[in-house]
Formats: sequence, C-alpha cells, structure tokens
Amino acid sequence: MIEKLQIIHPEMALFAATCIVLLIGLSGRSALRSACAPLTGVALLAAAWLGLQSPGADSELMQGMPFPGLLPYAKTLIALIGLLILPMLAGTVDRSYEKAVERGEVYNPMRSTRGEFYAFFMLSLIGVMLCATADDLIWLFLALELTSLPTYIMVAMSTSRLRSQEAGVKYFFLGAFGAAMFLYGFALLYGATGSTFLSEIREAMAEPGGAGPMAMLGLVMVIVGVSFKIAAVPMHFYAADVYQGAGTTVAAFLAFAPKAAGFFTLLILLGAVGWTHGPNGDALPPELRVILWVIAALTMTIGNTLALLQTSVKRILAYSSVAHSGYMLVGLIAGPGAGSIASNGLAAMLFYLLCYGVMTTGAFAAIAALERRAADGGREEIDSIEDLRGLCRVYPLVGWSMVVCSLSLLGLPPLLGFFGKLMLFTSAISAGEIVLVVVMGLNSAVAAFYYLRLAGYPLLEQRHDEAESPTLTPAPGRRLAACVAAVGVVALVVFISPLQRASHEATQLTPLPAVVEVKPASEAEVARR
Amino acid sequence: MSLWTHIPGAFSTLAATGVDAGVVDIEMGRPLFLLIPALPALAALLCGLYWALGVKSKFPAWTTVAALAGSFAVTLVAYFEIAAPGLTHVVHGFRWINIAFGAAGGERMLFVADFSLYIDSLTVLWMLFVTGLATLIALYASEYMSDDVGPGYCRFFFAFSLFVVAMACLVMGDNLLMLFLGWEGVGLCSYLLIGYFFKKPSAVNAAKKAFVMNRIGDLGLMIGIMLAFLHFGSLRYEEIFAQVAILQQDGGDLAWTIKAIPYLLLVGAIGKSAQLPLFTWLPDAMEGPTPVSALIHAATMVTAGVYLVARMYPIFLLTPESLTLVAWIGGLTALVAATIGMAQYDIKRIMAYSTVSQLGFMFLGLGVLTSVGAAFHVFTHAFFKAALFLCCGAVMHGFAGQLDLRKLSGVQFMKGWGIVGVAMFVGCINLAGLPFTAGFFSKDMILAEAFTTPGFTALGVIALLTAGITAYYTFRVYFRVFLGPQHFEPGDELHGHDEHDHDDSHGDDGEAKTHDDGHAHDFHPHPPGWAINTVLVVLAVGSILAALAYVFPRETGGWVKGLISTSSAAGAAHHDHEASFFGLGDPHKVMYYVSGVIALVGIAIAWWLHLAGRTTAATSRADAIKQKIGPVGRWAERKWYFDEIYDFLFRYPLLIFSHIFYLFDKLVIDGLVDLFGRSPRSVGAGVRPTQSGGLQNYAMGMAGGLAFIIVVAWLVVWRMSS
Amino acid sequence: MDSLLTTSLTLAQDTRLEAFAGVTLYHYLFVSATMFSLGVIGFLSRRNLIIMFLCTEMMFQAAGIALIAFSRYWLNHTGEVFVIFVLTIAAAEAALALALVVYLFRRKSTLDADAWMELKG
Amino acid sequence: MTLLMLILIPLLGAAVIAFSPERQAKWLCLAWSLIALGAAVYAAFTFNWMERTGAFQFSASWTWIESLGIELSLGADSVSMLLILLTALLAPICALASFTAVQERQKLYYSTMLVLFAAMTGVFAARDLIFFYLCFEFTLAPMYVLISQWGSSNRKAAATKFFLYTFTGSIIALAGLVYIAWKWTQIGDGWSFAISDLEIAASQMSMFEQGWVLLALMVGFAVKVPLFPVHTWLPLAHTEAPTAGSVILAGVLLKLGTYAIYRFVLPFTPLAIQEYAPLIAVLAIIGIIYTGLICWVQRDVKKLVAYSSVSHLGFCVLGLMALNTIGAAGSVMYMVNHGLSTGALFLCIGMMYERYHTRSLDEVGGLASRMPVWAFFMVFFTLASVGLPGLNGFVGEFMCLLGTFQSGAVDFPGGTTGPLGPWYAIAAASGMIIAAIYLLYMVGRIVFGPLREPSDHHAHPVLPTDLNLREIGILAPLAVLCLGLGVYPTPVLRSLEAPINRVGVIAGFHDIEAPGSDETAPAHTLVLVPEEAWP
Repeated sequence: MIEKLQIIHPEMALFAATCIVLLIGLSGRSALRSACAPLTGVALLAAAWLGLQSPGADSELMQGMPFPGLLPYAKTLIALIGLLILPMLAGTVDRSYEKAVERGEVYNPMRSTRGEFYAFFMLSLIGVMLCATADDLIWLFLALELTSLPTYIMVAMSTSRLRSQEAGVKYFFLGAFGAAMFLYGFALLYGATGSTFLSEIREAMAEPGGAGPMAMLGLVMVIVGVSFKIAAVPMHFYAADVYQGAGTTVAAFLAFAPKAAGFFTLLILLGAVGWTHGPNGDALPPELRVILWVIAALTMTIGNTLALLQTSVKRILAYSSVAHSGYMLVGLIAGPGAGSIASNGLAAMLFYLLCYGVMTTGAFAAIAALERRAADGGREEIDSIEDLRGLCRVYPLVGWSMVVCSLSLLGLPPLLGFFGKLMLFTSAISAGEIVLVVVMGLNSAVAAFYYLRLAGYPLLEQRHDEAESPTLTPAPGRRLAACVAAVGVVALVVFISPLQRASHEATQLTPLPAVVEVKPASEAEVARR
Repeated sequence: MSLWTHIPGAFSTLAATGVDAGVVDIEMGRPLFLLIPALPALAALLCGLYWALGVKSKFPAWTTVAALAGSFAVTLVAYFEIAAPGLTHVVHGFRWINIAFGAAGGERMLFVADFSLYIDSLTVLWMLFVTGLATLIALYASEYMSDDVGPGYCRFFFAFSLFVVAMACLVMGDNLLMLFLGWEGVGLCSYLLIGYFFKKPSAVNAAKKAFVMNRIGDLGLMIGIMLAFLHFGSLRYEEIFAQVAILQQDGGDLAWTIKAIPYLLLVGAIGKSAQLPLFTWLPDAMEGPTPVSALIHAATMVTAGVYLVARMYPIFLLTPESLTLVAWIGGLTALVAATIGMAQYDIKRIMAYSTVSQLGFMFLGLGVLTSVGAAFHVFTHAFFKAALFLCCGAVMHGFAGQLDLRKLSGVQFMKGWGIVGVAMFVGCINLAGLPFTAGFFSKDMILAEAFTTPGFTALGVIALLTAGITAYYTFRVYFRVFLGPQHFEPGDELHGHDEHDHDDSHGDDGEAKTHDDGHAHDFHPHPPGWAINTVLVVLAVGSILAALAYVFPRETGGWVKGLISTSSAAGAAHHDHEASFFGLGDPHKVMYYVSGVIALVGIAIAWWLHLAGRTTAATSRADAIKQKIGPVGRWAERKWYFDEIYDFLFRYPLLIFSHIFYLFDKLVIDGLVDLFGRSPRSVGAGVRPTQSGGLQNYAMGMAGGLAFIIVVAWLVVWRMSS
Repeated sequence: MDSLLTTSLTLAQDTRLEAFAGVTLYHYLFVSATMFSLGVIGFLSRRNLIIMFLCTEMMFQAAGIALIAFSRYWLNHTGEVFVIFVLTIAAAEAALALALVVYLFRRKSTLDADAWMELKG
Repeated sequence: MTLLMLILIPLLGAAVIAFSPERQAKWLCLAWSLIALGAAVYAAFTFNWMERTGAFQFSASWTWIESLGIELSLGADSVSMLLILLTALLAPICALASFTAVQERQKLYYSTMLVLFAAMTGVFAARDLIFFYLCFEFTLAPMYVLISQWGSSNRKAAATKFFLYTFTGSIIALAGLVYIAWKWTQIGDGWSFAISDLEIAASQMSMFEQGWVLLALMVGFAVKVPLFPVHTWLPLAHTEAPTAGSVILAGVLLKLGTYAIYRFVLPFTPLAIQEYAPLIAVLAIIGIIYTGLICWVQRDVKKLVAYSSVSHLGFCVLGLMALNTIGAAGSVMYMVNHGLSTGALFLCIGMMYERYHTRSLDEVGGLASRMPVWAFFMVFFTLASVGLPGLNGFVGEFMCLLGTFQSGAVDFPGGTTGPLGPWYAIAAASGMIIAAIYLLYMVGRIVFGPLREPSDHHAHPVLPTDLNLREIGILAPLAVLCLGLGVYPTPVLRSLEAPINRVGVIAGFHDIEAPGSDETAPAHTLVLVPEEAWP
C-alpha cells in the first residue's frame, strides 16, 4: 500500500513545507520569518520535481483511472505556475508591520500573518493537485474545498482595506453557495451509480441506460457548481468584484489556482462520462454537450463584453479570466479526438491552461509591481488603467511585460496565447464544432479591443503627471515574476511541441472495454503508442 | 543584337489559324527608323536634364529643333525607302507587354504588344507632316516662349518633344496597344501643355477637361482594342488585316464582336478629334501657348482620330453602317462648330472651332469612303491651320495677349507685321476654300464624294453650307484684325511674365515690370522676330504648294492618293462613284464651281459686314444683325450651351452622386461597421446591471443560472426523446 | 436508473422498523430537495450574513441527507463516509465563516449583506 | 536560408536599434534596411526567374511545432519574390522618409518599422499556412503602434479600428484555413499546414464546404484588401497614419490581402471560386466606381489617395477573379505597381504635410510655383496612378481588364475560360475615367492653380522650400521603377507565367495546360537572357 503514496509525493512535500512555514512564520527572528517565501519556493521546486516523477500512464498504480497519464503534467504545471506566482507574494501581507518591527516596534507573533499566508498558498495548491489526482468523488470534494477555503482567507487578509473584506465576504458566501451545488450534484451522481469511485461510475455510465436522468442531473449540477471555480457563466458574478477587491497578488493566484482545480475536476468527471456519445460516438452526451456549449458561448461573450466597459485593470483581467474559461471549455467540448495531438481538445484545454497561467500571471504581476499614492496618503496598489500610462518609458521591464502578456492574452501570433487558441481551434474543428469556433473567433476579436488598451496604455500613452504617477513597489519579486512570465510567453513558443505532446499524453483516456467497439480509430491509436 | 531581330513566327499569336501573309507584303524594316521616336525622346530627356540643371538659355529649343529635324530627315528616308515604292515594313523595337496564356481552345498563345513600328505609306504621310510641322513650330516657339526662358522653357520643350514621341508611337505603332500608348501619351502632353500656365485656374481646368473628355473616348478605344484582341487573338495590324481580308473574302454573317469594334474605335476617335458630342474640350484647350494650339490642337494630335479610322479602315469597311455614323458625326460637327465659330470674338477660339469643323469634314470624308480626301484634307489642313494659329500667336505675342477681334484692327499694315498679315491671308484663303488653294481641292474631294454617295446628299448640303460659313468667319477674322483702320488695345496679360516665379525672378526683368503695369498709352506692340517670320513664310508657302499634291504625280491621281492607295486605308478603291453629278459631268469638276462660288459668297458677306465702311475696331455692321436675330446669336456665342448641358447632365449628377456616396460611406457603411463594433459594448452595457455588487443578487443569478441550465438540459433530452 | 425512480423500493429493509415501512427513497430525496431549496431561498432572501451562512449549511446538509439515503439504497457505506467528510468541511467552513463575520463586524458594525456593495460594474 | 536571412536581417536590426542610443536609431534603421535590400537584390539575382514549372525556390524547412504539423517552411516563386523585393525596397525608403518627420521616440519607431518589414517579408516567403498566418496577423501590432503613436489627431481611433477590423476578419479566415487543414487529416497522415499539402486537401472538399471556406477566407482577406463594402477602415487609417505608415500600408500591407487571395483562395476553393467569382467581381467593380467617385469630393488629399487605393485594388481583385493567366498576371503586376505609385504619392503628400502641416485641399494649392521638383514627382506619380500607358500603372490595369474581358469568352480566338466576361470589364473600365477625374482634380488643386498657403505658414526649420536631396533620393528610385516597369514589363510578366500556371492548374483555370517541365530554359533573369531563348 505504501507505494501508493507515490501518487501524492508532491502534495506531501508541500504539506511538510506548509507545516514548517506555519511555524517559522511566528518566529521572533525576522530572518527566519523572511525565510517563509524561500522555503515555499524550495517546496514548490521539490513538488515540481516530484510531480515529474509521478506515476504516469505506464504505472500499475494508475490503471483504472480515466486519465492515467494526467499526474505528471498536472502536478508539474501546478507547481511551476505556483513557483511563478510565488515571487509576487512577497510583501502582500505584513509589509507595514515588518517595517514597523524594523523601526523598533516589539514583534508580536499574534499580529503576524506571514506564515499563514504562505501556508494557505501552499494548501490551496495542494488542493489543486489533489483535484487532478482524485479517483473518488469524496476525494474530489475534499480537494475542491481544500483549494477554496484557504483562498477565502487569503482574499480577506490580502490588504487591510475594506474592499478586500468585501471581496472576501462575497467570495466566501458565494463559494459556499456554489460548493453546496456541486456537493448536491455529487450526491446525485452517487445515487445514480451507487459508487463514488470514478472508475466505477464510469463503468456504470457506460452501461446501456447508465447515463440516466438522475446521473445527468447530478452532472449538470456538478458542472454548474464547478463553474464557480472556473468563473464560468452562470457562476461568474463574483469574479470581477473579488479580483478587484483582493490584493493583486492574490487575484493572480485566484485567476489560476481555482480555475485549474475546476478544469481538472471537469476533466475527470467528464472523463467518467466519456466522449463516446452523440450521433457519431465521438462526443459528450447531447444534453451535456449542449449545456457546455451554451455555457462556453455565454462565458466568452459575457466575459469579453463586460471587460470592454472597465477602467480597472484588475476587473478587465477578471473578466478576461471569465472569457478564457469559455475558451477552455471549447476544448472540453471537443473531447479527446481521434488520436492526433491537434485534434485532442482535452490536450488543448490543458495546454491553454498552461498558457493562460503564464500570461495572466505576467499581467497581474506587472500591475502588482506598481503602487501609487492612495487617498489617505499611504501607498496602494494601482488599479486604474490610467495608471499604466507610459509605463514602457519609465519602467521598461514592467511595461514591456505588460505589453507582451496582454498581446499574448489577445492571441496575437507569434506569442504563446495564439498557439493555445490555435490548438483549441484545430481540436474544435476536428470535433465539428465550427459554429463554436466562429463564436470563439469573434470573441477573440471583441477581446482584442481591451487587450489593445492594456498593451497600448503602457507602450503608447504618455504620463499626465509625474507626481501622481505610480512607482515601483519595493518588492522586486513582482517585477521578476512579470519578466519571467513575459519571457515565458515569448520563449515557450519554441517548446510548444513538447508541451503539447505532454498535454496530449496527459489526456489519454483509458478505453472502456465496452467503448472500444465504438471507437476503432482511438483503439488503433492507443495500440500504436 | 537580338533586340533588332524580327519577331520569329513562333512568337506571334495565332500561328495555328493558317492565315497567310495577307494583303500586304511585310518585310523587316531597318532599325534606323526607330530614331523617329527615339530622337525626340532624347530631346525630351535632355530638356528634363536642363530643367534639373537649371539651364536658363534657349538650349532646350535648339535641342528640340535639332532632334525633330533629325526625326523629319529619317521620316524622309522612310518615305523614299518604304512609302514611295508602296511597301510595308515592320521594325521591331523591344517587347513591351508579352505574356503567354492558354486560349479557350487549349493552345498556348502569346499576348504580344511590342514596341514595334509598322511603316507604310499612311504612316509616313502622317509622320511627314507631324515631324515637319513639329520642327517648324518648335522653331517658332523658341522665340514665342522666349519670355519664359528658364524652368518653364525647359518644361515646354520637354512636353513638346514628348508629344512628338507619343505621336510617333500612335502613328507608327504596329499594334493597337502601342497606338493606345501614343493615344494616351499625346493626351498627356496635351494636358501638360494646355496647363502650361498652371497658375491660371482656367488653364488648369481646361487641361483637366481635355484629359477627362479624352479619357471618355479612350475608354471606348480601350474596349474596342480588347474586343479586337478577343476576336482576332492579336493586336498586331498585320494579323488583324490578314484576318479581315479573309473575312472579306468569305462574306457571310459577322459576329457581333467584330461589328462592335468600329463603333468602339469611333468613340475613341471622337474624343481625340473633338467631334460631337465630345468636342467641347478643344476650344478650351486654347488656354495653352499658341504653338501648342497650332501643333497639337490643330495640326497633328486632333487628327489622330482620323488616323485611327483610316488605319482601321478595313474593319470599318466590314461594317458599312459604322461609316455612315462616321459621316453623320463629321457633318454635324462641322456645321455646329462652324455656327459657333461665327459668333466668337476670340480669334484663337474661332480657329479652334474651325479646327473642330474641319475635323468634321475629315470624318465626313472617311464616312463617305473617300479616305484619300480625308487624308488630303488632314494634310492641307495641317499646314494652313498651323499657319493661321501661328499668326494668331504672333498677334497675341505682339499685343500682350490680346485676342479679341473687337480690339484689334489693321494689323496688316503696321510696321513689322507684313509677313504675319500675308501668312494669315494665305491661311485664310486656304481655310475658306478659295479656288485653286490646297484647302479648296481637299475640301472638294470630300464634298463631291458626299454628294455622289447614295444616301449622303443631305450631308453634302450641310457640308456645302458649312463651307460657306467657314469662308465667312475666316475672313471675318482677317478683315477685322488685319484690315481696316489701325487700332489696338493691348491685352491684360503678358503671357509668360506672370508665370515667372516671383521668388526667383528678381534678376531677369526690369522690362517685365513695365509690362506688368503697362497700359495702352505706354504700350508698344512688338512685331515678330526672325524665327516666327521664317516659320510663317515656310508654312504659307507650304500651304500653297500643298495644292500641287492634288495634281502631281499624275499617274497616281495625286501624291496623297498614291500614298493612301498602298496603305490599309485604301478602302475607297472599291467604291466607284457616279460619273455624273446632277447630270453636269464629273462631280469633282462641278463641285469646283459650286464650292468656289460658295466660298466667294462667304468672303463677300464677310467683307460687307466687317470691312466695308468700318471705322472703328469695336463695331461693325454685323452687330446690327446680331441685334436682330436676338438670342440666337448669344446662344451661338455661348457654344449652344454644350458645356452647361454636359454639366447639367453628367457632371452635376456625378458630383451629387459622389457626395451621396461619401455620405453613404460615412454614415451607412461605416456607421454599420461602427454599430457592429459597438454592439459588444452594448451587450456589455446590457449585461452590466447583473454585476450590481450585491451578494444576494449574484446568488440569485447563480441559482437562476442553474435552473436555466437544467431547463436547457431537460429540453435537449425532451427533444431527443420525441 | 429508471428502476430507481419507478419502483417504490422501501428503504426500510429492516422490517423491525415498521414505522418507516412506507418511507421510500423518494421521501428522503424529497426532503433533501426541499431542504436544499429552502437553503437557496433563505440565502437569497435573508439579509443577515450569519443566517445566510446557515442557509448554505442547510444546503450542505440537504446533500448529506441525500447521500445517506442513497447509501442506504445501495446498501454500501460510501455515502455515509461521504457525509462524515461533508460534516467536517461544514465545520471548517463554519469556523471560517464566523471568523470572517466577526472580522467584518469589526470593520462595519453591521451584518447586513447589502452593506458590502462598493465593488460592482 | 536566403529567405530566412531576409526575415532575420530586419529583426536583428530592430534588436540592435532597441539597444542603441536614440540619436543613432534612424541611421541604424537606414543601414539595416539597406542591408536587407542588398540581401534581397542578391537573392533576386540568384533567383531563377526562368523556372518554368512554377516550383518554389530557396525552399527551406525547419520543424517547429511537430504536434500541430507546423513547420517553419519558406519558399518563393516569382510572385512572392517580386513582392519581397517591393517590401525590401520600401524599407529604406520609409526609413529615409521619416528622418525629419519623426522626432519622438525614434528607437521605438524605427525598430517597430523593421519588425513590420520582417513580418511582411515572412508573409510572402511562407510556405506553411500557420507561419503565413502568424506573419499576416503579426503585422497588425507594429502597424497599430505606428499609427497610434506617430499619427495625426484622431490616430487612436483609427489604429484601433484598423486593428480590430482586420483582426476580426482574419480570425474568421483562420477558422477556414484550419478547416482545410482538418480536411487534410481525413486524407493524409496527421495534421499538416504545409500549403502544398493543403492544396491537395482542398481538392477533396465538396462544393458546399468550399463555399463556406471561401466565405471565411474572403471575410479575412477582403477586409485586408480592402474590398467594398469592408473598406472603411482604410481611409481612416491612411489619414491618420504617419507618412511611412501610409506608405507601408498602401505599399505592402494591402497586398497581403490580394496575395492571400491569389495564394489561398484560388487554389483552396477551386469549385466555389468558379461559382462565386462573379459576386466578388461585382463587389470589386462597385468598389472601383463607388470609391472612385468618393475620391472626387474629398477635401483631405491623403484621404483622397486612400480612397483611391480602395478603388485601385478593386482592379486587382477583379483580375484575380477572371481566373485566367492574363488576369492573374495583371493582378500581380498591379500589386507591385500600386505599391510603387501610391506609396510614392503618400510620400509626396507627406513631404508637403511636413512643410505645411495641413493636407486640406482648401488650404494649400498651386504648390508647383513653390516646389517645382515636388510638383514634378507628384504629377509623375499621379499619372502612374491614373494608368497612363508607358508608366507602370497601365500594365496591371490593362491586363486586369483584358483578363476580365476575355474570361468566359470561349468562342473567340482571344478568349479564355472563366466566370466573368466583357461586361464586367466594361463596367470596371469606367473606373479609368473616374480615376482621371479625381486624380487630376487633386493635382489641379494642389499642384496647379494659384498659390495658396495656410495663413500661419512658416518655413520649416530644417527643410528647404522645395525638396532636399534626401527627399529626391527617396522619390527618384520609385519614379525610375515606375517608368521601367511601364516601358519594359515583359521580363516580369514572362516570369509570372509559370507560377500562375501552377496555381491555375490547382485552381482549375481551364485555360491552362499542366506546366511542362520539358521546356528547358536558361537560368536566371529574363533581362540578362537573349530574347530568342525566352520560352
């Protein structure tokens, strides 16, 4: 049994680090306290390395899982994006307090929140990893909650302003509301199949009449409930408010971690249903396909159109996050395809998740790197798009990172985002979802407007008033994150092929015996590998 | 040396159709003849260079004169080598536009439009007077334009030389596309030269009008050319004529394409030769310097239409109805222009209308199948009309731009103006068709032919009437300006001087300044110098001697006839006119008397109205008549309101359409685009209220969304099961 | 699955519980659904943050009831195990919720959900 | 490798400029663009223009994204090579044209411009659909920057409209292109975006599919051309763009659309194009006449020329829709010619604008007496635009018209198969008159007539009243090329036959036999080969 723990080695590493961080965060020695972040980094690196070693499709342990090859890709991805976000987190909490301590105030562990913050960060990432690892509904539920609960606190504590509290309260209450929905969906799913094991659910569903009304109702509720995590319609309402209210660094985290968790959940659950329905036996069951279609289309459209109207960068990025969820759903609808990489919608989705993680982190990091004078005389994070004016001239690194990441989010070739979209295009067209592709294309065009603003303000506008203009925060990690992300957006273009191959291998669906007859092409493909 | 070789047969189109050499024997000509266009081209290049170098002397003029004279000399060689023996030569220059394509039949064809010269007697005839007159007029202009020495001078001679190049391409090209090259090229030069005084809005407008109206004609020509290519699979005369010859032999029904070609070519000819309804640009073109008017807008370019019809005569002959149209257009134009000419006061405009009218005669001649007559009239007209214009130019030059015949009188006997007066007189008698002048003979050929060709008698009457009118208004000018009491008022402008760039003209003229504020009391007309006088003498003598070409050499029935009969325009040979005319014998002989009398009557009327008893410059007996006939005179003076009608029918509607289109573009098309572009924002604005910030509103949305999605899923299931 | 919905299989397999003999899966599901709906309605209609939170708890417990019922129906213990975890999570959330509510109350001295409407648009 | 160098040289130049001092930016840009031009000329000399099979030369291919079947695949036939040469020629010209006009943020300006040129070269050199699309789309970004940073007053809106309009169109086109690539997976082994593969795949599509793909492609490319009625972004963009921006826009960027139609629409939808060519042709003709008339009532000279571009490119599309050799060759010629003459017109207007700070026909006029050299060039390029025979504009225009005219006239010796016919040509030819009207109107007002200058006009601090040597040096090569291509276009035309034949065979121009490889021809340029040896 003990070798089964291999599956969660990365989580264990992170968890160990979590415990340590929790402890040293309380230490009276500032050097020790400030080791929280490096320690987290080390843990994430270890997790990434362990993630790569995770049992893959050829491992005994993974037999019976719908996606036996998922773990290495998923865990490494999560750990690496976490590693990218980490440098941003420095100074999110406790900055003023640490300064006060430096000035001589007596350190009071009760007032420090640093340790908790990093711990929550890692716990949430553990949750995301566990989502990808889950083979059981209970596990999945716990993992989802583990992802979310720490983020509620992170949002509320991210800044001391009322806005953060408002964001926290909205996020928490609506999150609980959504959680109840998917929990109920899990209950129905269990009720319909008699098991919480995904492999058993899968077999039950594959039987004739297995995917009955109750199972479907359960799945619909799960999908809608999980839509909260990925900020898809109709659960997208919170996104903009929460992102705006939360500290920028936390918003960046929110844009990635819960979304990743949600998509892994959807991937696993829909994997249990299988893309073996529909008239040609290569699609989701029609009702699921239609609701996902509607959700995807609405999510893109509403996200993009709402983003058009915003002047707050964080709100723009929040709505853009909504819209990108819509794009990724397209991959989910397209399904695993007939074998080749470009036809694999699931791979496209995972690949896009990677692209999105890099791009959006970069954009958030760029604005997190700046602060301006607040109304009360202190310094606050920038939010208005006006604050981005002329950034490239004053702070070229930050400015250009913003430009590059925005253009990549726009989908401008040859940046990373374009290839993400291209793969979604190819897979969706392979699946015959041409209308959806057109909807997605038009949405990309709509989105271009606000991404152009995000890219244009730093590059092309001029600053109005130097005194009122934003300056760099004293946390260099944020600049670093922005630059790394921007470089990644450009440089990863070279490595698209291996990345896509990895995401393809991660999404190889174990064929069910009953399904094999329906999908001869897939069988041949699998046999060849 | 590959450039000089003849096109190998394999490269020419339609090798497969089996057409043999055709009606004329075509040989390779000597590359020497390429000098005819090349020398003026060199001159143009040099003038451009002078301009760039800022040459301020008469260098450009001498360069041009020398080049044109050289060109003329080469043309003479061509005459003796090719035209006189009645040969046809093709000289290959270089490949202009060549491309292979697959024809509908499947064979591989080559579209060929080379820069090659097709030299036959028609070509040589035209080039003789083009290069000859151009040389003379360039000489004339060297003095006439001397006030502009400097950039303007270079510009003038650049365009002048370029014009001859273009004219050579037009006349000598061996294919229709090269003709088109020349056709548009002369249009360009005409544009540049009409707009020479580019600070005058009227000149700029006239230039634009000339170009645009020509373009209308060019459109027809271009379509005609494309149709010809479609039908014959080639644009080379050689091959077209060969096929036409076959068609003529075969008889039978012709395809609509070939029937349409002459009409389309005619549209081009009408535009270039200022015929009804596209003639209004020519009088306005008189805004250009007078040498230009003489060369381009009287002697050469405007006869390009005649040349086109003559050159493509075989195709016109295939569709005789088209020639009827040619005749009617020519006859009516002649009459209309003559009536307008009667009522004008600007002597250059009178000459312009007379040009239009005479061009009408030429078209009439072509239409009634006397291509010889038409060509002969072109030839004689070139001389005497050039002379007339140059005389007008001399007057204009001498009297500070004065052209109003009410303000000049008795110029003939002023000191230094004798040669001008005599040359003017010679030109006038030719134009009026006084017996035994060249104009008399050439006009007679056309008149006689009009009367004798069945169905054209009415046109003959019109033409005769026009001849009378022509004699009247010609001598009206002569009597008013050159005879009678001596009187003059200087014009309000001194051509050239106000064209100097004031910024850089400080150095060159104290004299010009006195001219600028010159009034009648301190104005002294300056009579023409040696260059102008020489040219006028040569032209006057030429005009008179041209009559000899009607008679000699006897064996070919005249020089021009001999030339034409060996060219493609020899179509009239098929036509045997009646030997008798109203029972009075040889129609030509009869017509001598009739038209001679008519001309004399016209001159007599002019004498009575404009010379006899006239004591002032401004008034004459004609004024009373003009009073009597009331508005008709005014209508004629206003050119029968052709310009206004065109504006009303075409220009204003187009302008209105343009404005409407622009508004449509801005409001509707771009508006739709903007609407489309804004629609996402509207959607966003519509959805935005859902983002109210209220926690429970969000929850409501989420719960509602869940319900909605469940309903959607249920609907799908329901639809599938039913 | 149709059988599940069409046959009125008695949940009370244990005949000793006569009192529940007529109670089928349907009844439990009905109660569960009702509770869930009441939770939703309460969440949407009440203004007090604590009560709203309690409503989400009610929705959780509705799912719990359904799980127990299914567990009994399928005669395995998975559902029951699930419920235990649900309860744990609910407890964790409750702790979080109360902490948050206290925190908020300190800032604004009110528990009205509508007091937090600064962020919108 | 040659083509890769042509793309990389400007990119490298851009990088160098980005890390050099501001003052040297323009000189560096000039130097690098001259190097690029030199390389292009060298390439042109090593290029075999006589290649009779229409095969692609300088072919090179590097695997890039194996998973999607995307390769960095380059190759050029003479059509591509011509347009690459045009692009390379305009690079130093645009750099020189900006020397005094651009004073702000020169580093950004010049590096952006070089990046743009690299991308445009990439479009013409691409043999892989995604690489093509990548360059095609990427041109938007630098152009957006050029317009919205150095443009006139309303530049932001113009740049945004330009970007969004063309982006929207091309993303739909991408959907169509991907669909064809998917079709390849049905017959081939896995995904491939190699254009040669997709030409095969396209032939497997049914009429129905081709119709939709045609629609998708045309949505993208027609916007770029721009074809009526999706042209409205162009006048705005042109008016607001800086001079060099306008030159690039008119000179090359619009050609991306027509080039794409030639390269993709024709071979990829052979059945549908036969069906719908008349429709597209009608749009082109409407554009010719409609926008031509609109030109006539413009007060802003730049807008006038911008609208004239729409009108002119109508001819270009019309020629392509004739679906025969002469039409297509005319269209390619038109692309080059329009790039030269209209680009030069924009340069002239820019030079005037630099001195007078207005482009309004109401405020300036009669400049021939102030700036005779400028006036010469202005008139010259106007005449080239009008389509005067002997200058370059005529060749393309005439051949487009002739191709249209003979298209479908199968009963005549000079006719070819095709979907259009004489009436289309006659309708389009009326554009000749309209072009004369509005262009001469423009010249008549701004060059000729009495001198009018804005009342607050002051002499430019640096520039002389008339053009200086630098400016003459910009315009003179263009003028020479205009004249050269007008007088002796045959070598170019002959070199176009083979590639067009190649496309024609795939696109089902029925007037063309399969290109024979047995025709032996000496290598290299036609100009250097005796005429007897021409095919």
